Amino acid sequence: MSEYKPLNKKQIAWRAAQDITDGSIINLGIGMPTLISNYVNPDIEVIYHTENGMLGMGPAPSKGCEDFYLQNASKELVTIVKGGSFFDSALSFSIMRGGHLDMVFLGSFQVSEEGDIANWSTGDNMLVPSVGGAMDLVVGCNDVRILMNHCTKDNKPRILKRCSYPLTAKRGARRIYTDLAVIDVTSNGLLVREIVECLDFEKLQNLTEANLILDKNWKILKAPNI
Amino acid sequence: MSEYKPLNKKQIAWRAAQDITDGSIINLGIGMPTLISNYVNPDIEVIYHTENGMLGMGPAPSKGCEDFYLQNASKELVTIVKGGSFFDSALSFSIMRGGHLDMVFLGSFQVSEEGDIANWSTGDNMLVPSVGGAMDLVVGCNDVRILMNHCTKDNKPRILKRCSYPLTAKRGARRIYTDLAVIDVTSNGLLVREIVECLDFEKLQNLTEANLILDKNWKILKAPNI
Amino acid sequence: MINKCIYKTRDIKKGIKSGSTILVGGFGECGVPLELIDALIESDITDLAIASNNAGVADRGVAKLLKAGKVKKIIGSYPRSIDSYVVEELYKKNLIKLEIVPQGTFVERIRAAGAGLGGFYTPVGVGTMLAEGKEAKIIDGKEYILEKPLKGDVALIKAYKADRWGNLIYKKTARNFNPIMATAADLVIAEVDEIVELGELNPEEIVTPGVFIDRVYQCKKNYDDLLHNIYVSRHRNN
Amino acid sequence: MINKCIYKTRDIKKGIKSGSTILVGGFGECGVPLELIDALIESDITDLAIASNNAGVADRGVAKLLKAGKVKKIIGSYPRSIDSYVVEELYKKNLIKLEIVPQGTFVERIRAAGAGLGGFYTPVGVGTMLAEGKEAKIIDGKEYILEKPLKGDVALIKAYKADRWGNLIYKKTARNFNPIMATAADLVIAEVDEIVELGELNPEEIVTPGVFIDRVYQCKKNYDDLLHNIYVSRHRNN
Repeated sequence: MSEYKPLNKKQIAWRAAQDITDGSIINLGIGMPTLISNYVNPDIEVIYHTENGMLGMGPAPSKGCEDFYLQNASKELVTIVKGGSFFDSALSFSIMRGGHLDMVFLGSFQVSEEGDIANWSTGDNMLVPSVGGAMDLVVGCNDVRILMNHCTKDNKPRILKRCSYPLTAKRGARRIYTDLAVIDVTSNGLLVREIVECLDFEKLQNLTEANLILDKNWKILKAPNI
Repeated sequence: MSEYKPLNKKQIAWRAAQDITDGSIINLGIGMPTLISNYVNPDIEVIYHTENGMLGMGPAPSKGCEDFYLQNASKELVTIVKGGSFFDSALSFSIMRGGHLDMVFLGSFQVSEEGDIANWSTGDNMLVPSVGGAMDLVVGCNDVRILMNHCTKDNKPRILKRCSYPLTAKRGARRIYTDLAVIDVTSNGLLVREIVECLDFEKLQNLTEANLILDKNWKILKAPNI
Repeated sequence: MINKCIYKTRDIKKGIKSGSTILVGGFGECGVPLELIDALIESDITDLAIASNNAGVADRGVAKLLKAGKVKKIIGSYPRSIDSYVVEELYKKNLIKLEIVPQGTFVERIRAAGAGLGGFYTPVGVGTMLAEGKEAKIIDGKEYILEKPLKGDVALIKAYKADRWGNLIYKKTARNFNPIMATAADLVIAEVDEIVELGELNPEEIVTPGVFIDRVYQCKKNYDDLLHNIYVSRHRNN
Repeated sequence: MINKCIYKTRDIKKGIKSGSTILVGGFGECGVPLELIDALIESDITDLAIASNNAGVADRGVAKLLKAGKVKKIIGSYPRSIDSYVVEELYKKNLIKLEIVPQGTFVERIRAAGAGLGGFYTPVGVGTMLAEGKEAKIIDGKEYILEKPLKGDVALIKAYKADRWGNLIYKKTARNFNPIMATAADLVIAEVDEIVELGELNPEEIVTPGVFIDRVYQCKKNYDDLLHNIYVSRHRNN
């Protein structure tokens, strides 16, 4: 039996992008999620929200078209597409907290089997605490999806019975995309929908602290070479 | 001793207008207060707020310049002056409740000796109850001034120990302009600043249920013939 | 492709159920979605709770809906008007429930629903009969009452221009409650004077981003001229 | 006549006292009133509580104020940045207090202060360490925490254009917290790129009506070009 091959960050983002439907209004968190927009079906129309006050965020500007006044929540230069709009932070967070986003994709340190998310702090007291809009994003949206490696660099599980890091929100996550699997958070527990080729369920469970359930219609998790 | 002469509505409005200073941001309630703008010193700049969503409300439009889309809170056609702006009702009431108006002039049925205002309901159960922005206007502003006749049509006092009609707000009024007097609501009680000519303090007290105090520097209440 | 524009009048009522709470925009008669109201009247939807600052004038707007027997409850601040005989008759005959809310509280409750808040403390109404039955709280020495969010199943709003994403701008004092109601219902339908191409509305000037809007319907009747004439002749007679 | 424009840099600091709570606009480095901050640094005003979403980058903006030793406390959501060495050093040496608030709660608390509300219930933070010490309440079956208004003695904001009444419009994503902070302080000073004639700003497009603004100061330095160059070169190197 050959060795399984984890997805790289781009492939995880690609897989997440496949779940986005036409007309969706989406917020992409800092880190891996920002890669998602590169892989969305070009035939559909998706509206990106950035919490510093814009809907209709477009791709990074080409050389010569950069504008300091067009930034996203990661403080990167971006563009605005036709139909986009600017607004203040109160309205921007009303959009988030009020449930007006269709999908939110976030990175995370840890997720619990009940969908609790810990993505803003490792509890390191030497770091200046900074939460930003992480909690607002998770609380408002009914369809929060997490992108992260299945394990830490030293191979400790990130999908846990209970998060050990400070929580961002309880019961926030609906789906988790990792380098090894696609897992849904359901009322019955964590349901594994897809696993990378050559990785069996028992091995995946060994890499996961929380209990997993294998969906009877589970599939191979595939992504193009990117 | 000759008979005293009560002020008419225009004269009460004129007297109130004399207290408006340059640069004030003002809301004029329905009824007598709307007359005030006719008598404001033309050499000063005053900004009028209307709670349906405009600052910089101007006078009634001249013939041919009427615009259905330019209305005040009394649903009358108005104009907008240079520097005016439109906004939604949430911001409009934030302006009021948040204390951003300098002065509010309102009509009232009754005022109590502590400055309680009753100006939205006579308690008549056959009338459809309607409060509008009356409570918001009184609560937000530190300088609410009441314009009303000193007594009802059948000569009952309107300045009472306690209002008998449903309250708009407690301790709302700062100054009362009537057809007979100008009275300040102070922590010591109702201080009479001005009385119309030929009306003595005792007679004024007889027309008032609440206790009055005569200011030692009281003046004759005068207004031009209008 | 996103296209929120609907062109058929019969598509307005889709998904609206009897018994719904419906937010209806407008202050007095300015900024009221009259053609969306007509669509409700012509439907078999009934038993509605209408949240609207006013209750219509003469036979127009919300008054027309009341007269058609569609409304069981009005939530608003000022149902009375210079000619509000419809609501007055229903009220005297006890055929309608009224929930009277100070105007600023009314709009703030709607905003709270749209902003995902559970409620807020306001000083407005304290010590009055409109505070009866409401939780009171002293915060930093000042008395407040707790007000809860007011969410619509549906919001019917009026705007000036829209694009196919549902981005909206408004006209003068017809803005009023409309942008706030746009945020606070499961189904939000905007009646507009004009639909423009995507990109034609300046991103700095858009008041309601399309994210809040489900359907956009362009006016077909000429209610504006009718109202203009009524208001101008009243103005000239005063 | 109303004229809120001030022309002398020394007039910025008038009436600002040591120990004040100051709201400072901007998200990251976009929409920060850098010249107003400079005026504080050059003054003898100190011991400030600064409410600002971020805490400056490198030696710029709020970081410059921190470095000058003027700040005892930061209230915000994300003081860390790609180069926030100033706040990091102060934090490690325990020379500054930090109050960390979720970003939406931060702006909503400021809005509540400007809107005259006593507080609001939000679901954000429930079940997390940021809810510790805050009153919880179940409303309609859902858990919320009570958040109190955040009012400034002073607000320093950045806008694009102003007129002499203090009406303001903003530029793109530099709008962010500025219009909300404009409503929520006893003294509000706006730094703007350009002062225009009264009547030049379209009444439909004014974002902040002048009623909220006390002083308008037109930029004299060219911080914009500096920032543009920094951000463009970083962008091109990524």
